[in-house]
Amino acid sequence: MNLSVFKDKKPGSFRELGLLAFIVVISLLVEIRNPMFFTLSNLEDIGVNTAILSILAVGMMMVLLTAGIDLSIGATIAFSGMCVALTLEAHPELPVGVALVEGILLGAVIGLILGIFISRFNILPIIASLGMMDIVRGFTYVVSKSKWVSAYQMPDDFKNFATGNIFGISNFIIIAIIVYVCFFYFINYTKVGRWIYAVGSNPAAAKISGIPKRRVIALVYMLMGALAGLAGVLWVSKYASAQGNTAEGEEMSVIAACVIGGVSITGGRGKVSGLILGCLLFGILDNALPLINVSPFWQKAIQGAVILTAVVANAVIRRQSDLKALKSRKI
Amino acid sequence: MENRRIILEEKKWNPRTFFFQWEWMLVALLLLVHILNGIASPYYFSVDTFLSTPMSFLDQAFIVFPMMLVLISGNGNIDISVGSTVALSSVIMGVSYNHGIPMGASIFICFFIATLCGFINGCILVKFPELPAMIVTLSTMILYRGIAYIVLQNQAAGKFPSWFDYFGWGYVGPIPFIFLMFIVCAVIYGIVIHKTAFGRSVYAIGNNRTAALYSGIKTSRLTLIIFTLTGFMSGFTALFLTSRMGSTRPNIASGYELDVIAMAVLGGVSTDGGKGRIWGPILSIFIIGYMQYGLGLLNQSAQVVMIILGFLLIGSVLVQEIHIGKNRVLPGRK
Amino acid sequence: MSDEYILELKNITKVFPGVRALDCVSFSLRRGEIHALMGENGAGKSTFIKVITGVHQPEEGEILLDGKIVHFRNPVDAQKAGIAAIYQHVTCYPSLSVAENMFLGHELVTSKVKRLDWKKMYREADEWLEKLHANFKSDVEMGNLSVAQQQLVEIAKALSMNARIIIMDEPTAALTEHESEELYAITERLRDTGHSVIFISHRMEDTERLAGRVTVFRDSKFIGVWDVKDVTRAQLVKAMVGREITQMFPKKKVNIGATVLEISHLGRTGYFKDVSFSVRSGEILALTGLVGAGRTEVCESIYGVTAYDEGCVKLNGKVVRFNHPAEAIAAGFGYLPEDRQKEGLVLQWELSKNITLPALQQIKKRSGFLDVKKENHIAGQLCSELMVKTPSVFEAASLLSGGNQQKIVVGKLLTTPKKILVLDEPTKGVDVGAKAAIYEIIGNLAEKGYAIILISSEMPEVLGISDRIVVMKDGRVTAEFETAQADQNKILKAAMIEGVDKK
Amino acid sequence: MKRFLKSLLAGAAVLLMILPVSAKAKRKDSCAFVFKSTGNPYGEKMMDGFKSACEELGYDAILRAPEQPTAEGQIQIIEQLITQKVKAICISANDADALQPVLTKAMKRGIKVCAVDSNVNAASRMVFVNQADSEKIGRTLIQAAYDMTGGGGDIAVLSATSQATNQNLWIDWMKKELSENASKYAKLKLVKIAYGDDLRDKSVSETEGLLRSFPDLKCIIAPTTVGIAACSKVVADKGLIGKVDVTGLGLPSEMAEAITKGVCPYMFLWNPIDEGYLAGYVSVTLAKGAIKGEEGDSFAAGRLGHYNVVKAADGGTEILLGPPFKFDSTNIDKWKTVY
Repeated sequence: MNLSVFKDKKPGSFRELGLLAFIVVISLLVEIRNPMFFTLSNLEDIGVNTAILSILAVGMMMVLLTAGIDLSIGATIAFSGMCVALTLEAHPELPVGVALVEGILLGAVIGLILGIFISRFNILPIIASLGMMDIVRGFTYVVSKSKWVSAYQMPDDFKNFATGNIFGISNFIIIAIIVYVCFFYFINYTKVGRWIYAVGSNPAAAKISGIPKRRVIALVYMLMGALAGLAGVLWVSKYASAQGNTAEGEEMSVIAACVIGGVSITGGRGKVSGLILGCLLFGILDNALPLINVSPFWQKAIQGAVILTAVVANAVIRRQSDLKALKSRKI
Repeated sequence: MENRRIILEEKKWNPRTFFFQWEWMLVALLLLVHILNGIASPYYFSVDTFLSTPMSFLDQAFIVFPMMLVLISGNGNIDISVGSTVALSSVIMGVSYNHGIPMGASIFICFFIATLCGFINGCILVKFPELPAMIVTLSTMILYRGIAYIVLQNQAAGKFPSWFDYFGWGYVGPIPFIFLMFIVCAVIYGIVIHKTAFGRSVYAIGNNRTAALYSGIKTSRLTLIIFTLTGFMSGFTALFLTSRMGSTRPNIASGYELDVIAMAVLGGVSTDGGKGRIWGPILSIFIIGYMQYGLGLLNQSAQVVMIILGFLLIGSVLVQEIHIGKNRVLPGRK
Repeated sequence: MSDEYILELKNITKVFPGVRALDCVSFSLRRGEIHALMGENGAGKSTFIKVITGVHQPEEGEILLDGKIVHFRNPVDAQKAGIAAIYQHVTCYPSLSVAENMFLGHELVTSKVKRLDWKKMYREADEWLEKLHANFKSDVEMGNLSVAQQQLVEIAKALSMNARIIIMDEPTAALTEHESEELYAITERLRDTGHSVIFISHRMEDTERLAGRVTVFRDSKFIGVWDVKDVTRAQLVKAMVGREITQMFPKKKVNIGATVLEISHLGRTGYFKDVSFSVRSGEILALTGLVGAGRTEVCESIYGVTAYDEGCVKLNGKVVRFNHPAEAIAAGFGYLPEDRQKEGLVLQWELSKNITLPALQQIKKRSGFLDVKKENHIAGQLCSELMVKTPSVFEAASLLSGGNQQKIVVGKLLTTPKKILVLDEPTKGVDVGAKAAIYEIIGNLAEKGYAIILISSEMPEVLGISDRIVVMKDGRVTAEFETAQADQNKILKAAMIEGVDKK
Repeated sequence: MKRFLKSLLAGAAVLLMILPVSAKAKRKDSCAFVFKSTGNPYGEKMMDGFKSACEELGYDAILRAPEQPTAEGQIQIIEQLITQKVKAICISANDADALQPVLTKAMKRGIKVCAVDSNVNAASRMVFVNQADSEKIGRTLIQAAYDMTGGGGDIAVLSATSQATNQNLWIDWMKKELSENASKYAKLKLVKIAYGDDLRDKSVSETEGLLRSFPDLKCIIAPTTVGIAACSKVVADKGLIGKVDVTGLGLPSEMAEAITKGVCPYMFLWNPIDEGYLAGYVSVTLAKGAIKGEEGDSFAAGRLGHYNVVKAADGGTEILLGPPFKFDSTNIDKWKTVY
């Protein structure tokens, strides 16, 4: 994260190495079962399929850093996606850029409302976002009148956007990279970015150092919403279809990815570098399980097991390094 | 010297503190729901409404009580694996019956599995107190559901003996059996939460874990018990739900966790611990249940119901915020 | 007039719901002076600082900066005005690196694009730490540092803000003599470069060594201001305490019995090592040393809150090991935690519930129900025994004053039969009156034959009521005296220099 | 006390959001249609058909669906319908057996029960309106695959959830078809059955998995609207048009693109509007008592003409809508706007 990542071997970097090793091992196992795994095109598939998840993960990480949580993103994705699809159906001439902007704005508004509920009225994040989830999801059905928007009702350049690429790199991957670069900068090289950590790390102290806690929190949820909105647009363009039940339960996968990536749900801890690995592991799981054709009925269990192991292993490693730190203290 | 005498040991009944409780708000809400429904739908006020309707939403309610304990115990404790626990235990019950194990034994197995699931959650949390319950139960949620799929694959288990239907559909006199069981559980939990050392300790660790620890409250043991209890009660839900459906599949009871949490929260149980009384959740169970039912009678589409529930949830918490926020105990003497 | 003073506070009153934290106090700070602000814990010093730094806004009175009236709406205003404070309870961000902590709120940005300049920050941070002779780098996680080190960071932070007025709230409390010397030097350097320093402390040494003038608060009132050179210790102490210390400690003569608790070679990785001492019934053993010397940690692991991994504990000659406070309590071991609000009380609860919390088993009927009548009665009894000022046992604990809260926590110890009591800083932040009361209680307890371990950093207290004194430093026992043979200097020496600085 | 009132007001405010919802309840006789879940265009179309049928016969149509495709949700809805004393309930079930108790309860209360599209077991219905003979669907799809692959090659099935009643039934028939005419399908190899859970993302990654792990896959059969759409999207994006063919059951609107592109030479579906329409007629005629849902009953179903109740495979009775309709590039443009 800050320079210390590259400098000293703090627990964080330990764990990331561990996670990396874990990923490598899994990949190798898969490769043995099915040599198609390490083909360029397959890796690109992983990238493309993970892009949306990882974009969301960035937002969720910031939310978790403030010791919050956002369960409403799945609904937000569906809502913004649906609205964009409807707009494009009505005005096919609109360029893709407009669609993206519309989606992001919609998401941001929803996020902001949620953020205000949480920061101004001190409603616990989990509850506020739970309610928000129902509301937004409900409105998605309302605006779409429970219809779908299908491929043929969308302009081609919008659909091609998902499949298109620049210098052979899929647009999705590029967008994901852009998002990551921006937020890496934002989180590490701007004051507000650091304040997010401060707020999560020690809210009381934040008061004394004069950090605008409430604004930071509201902002975080707004950004989360915006990213969810973006994800919504990408989602629709990728699957060329907008449904009311789009991305149901996505929030859980995102949170899980963050946690595997070492973001502490109690706030203050978490690095972009870890996040990427977390998402990668998730993407690989999704992609590999069908590849090595395990019985479809085993997939869920395997996923759960992997997450659990990752989380527990994470804790164990942390303990080890803490112990080392104590031993090093001279008495 | 003189203050030896003036220290009161008898609590006087104080109308302000008595009426100034969230529960009254819920009572009002419940009445309002009934009234609105009554106005809106001619069919509403009928025997069915008050006797057999609860059958259709009480199955989840059994988990609300232990979930209440979990939330009260604070420290970010929450259990979102209950839905999967229900599914797993129900599936295993079905399978074992279809493999010739007598129904009674299968029911026992059901409860055993459910309790085991909860116990596992508890153990992990006690062994790794630094892991937030949210995460642990999130992963076990996926895991348990996954196991259920492994066990039953794309099949359904069922063809239970006819007496098994009694749990979900039977009546004791005019009252549904499930309703009766619910009342029994409510009473038991009411006593446990408010009248016993156990309940007191749970509030203690929810309000101030460290202080409780220094006072010799076995925090980790409590955590274990509470989560195990949650598993056990999920067994009830599994039992009644399965009986109502007459068969079971790995995908039943999906999303129950959030419904249950919503009920608890509407009932004034705070997810950050230490707050909440038994009456709140009981009332909110019926508020949500009857509201859905009423809207159903008006043939409102599911999405409208969703939206209203969402507003109700946020709204109620908002009101609690005003409510409590305004007369929070001030630090220092007046 | 006003140009002589850089900062003036006139008739400041600050009221918290229930308590008058500051009662019409005045204070004036000359340019380039080091001004000591003295007073016992709870005298209102900390609140006073928070008023100056804009964390609290006073109800009455005015603040003049350079002779002009100013209003600090929040800490940022104060920082802008060039006021920096080092708080007593370190306010750090455990999961952030030292440099981040230092520069939080006044981050350095690159000239062109306004992005945070980590290189620069880490470099400067390291430089400051260098100047303070810190033994750690600026990229370690704050959470991994000891209290003393964290305090250093706080100081470095204040310096890095190069403020005109620097307020230090008990900065030396957790520093070794060596480090203190360093700090003195720095402080003087600051003064010479035209900074003004408010130096809060209740250690005479600091004042005599550093300050030009000294202001004394007592019970949140302004007592007086003197030039250090023409005031004696005795006068200051009298000003601070309000009467001669000796009267504070009504030491009863109690006949000391057999050894109850014996600790031998206790050790816990990273916290303390090879700690041995013993307490006899009726004896008050003072366990003293600097903050973070490991006194609390030792007692906690005896009590079963944390686990020790070497050595053994003997209770009445039998080796015991408590894995959980519950076991310790059952064995007649009582613990009065240091932070009564965090570790002692459930603030939102009624007194009765609080008092009976450790004794739930006793107020349980055979039916398993709680006997509320009995509970309230027990509570009532103890409240009057300990002379708690409260109308009823149903008051929320948060509504009591510090002293009375402390009495309640003591009460919790007495609900179950005890042999040994550990009292961790029992008079911390308690007003003078209550202090005397608490000392009396402790005396009575000893008389009743309790073996008492008193953890305390306040010399007068230690010397006043203990029978024996064990001094700890950096997790080891460095000295043990019979109180009769001990005096302030011996103890301080043992607490600071013994086993010479490894730093 | 003032605060208390204030909070009470706030509480009232919350409830005001509920008020506008309450509408006037209807008094006319009504038939109810319960679909699997909300927001599914296929279901919406069936509802349209059902509605128009009921109106033609002077009945009110109540159209319901749970928010999630679960049996629990449908049970609650049916309970509510029973209280409303509807004349007939027509259900498209999320679970064949789970609804038995509640449906039998309904029938005890004199409510006529029929199933449509997705069946319930024989004991819990009076008659099943069968959109198309499951056997025929299963066999036709295999034959389709046969002629797309040119008689040989790997084929795979991408189904909905592993719990979906009709999908599982159809897949069974596919297997039967394969085994019964082993000689004919000697070269046709069913390599895997994957489940996309009717989720876009899962269907996509499952399809990708299929394409990777079975490089010489010739044809994918997706008997589910979401699956087939997602599946053909992948095939098209991967530029495998012509190498891998997709067929199955899909909505013309969703599949229009794929069919014109040639990803999917042709696919099948019945007309959900007609299906709903027929279901409506059956419900009303049951309600009127004109038929009992016993074998040999016959009745007129408005614009669809005459229908007979016949024996169903599961021992109950059913009414066959007719052969599934074949969509290909020639007729797709006509239909894509219809449903």
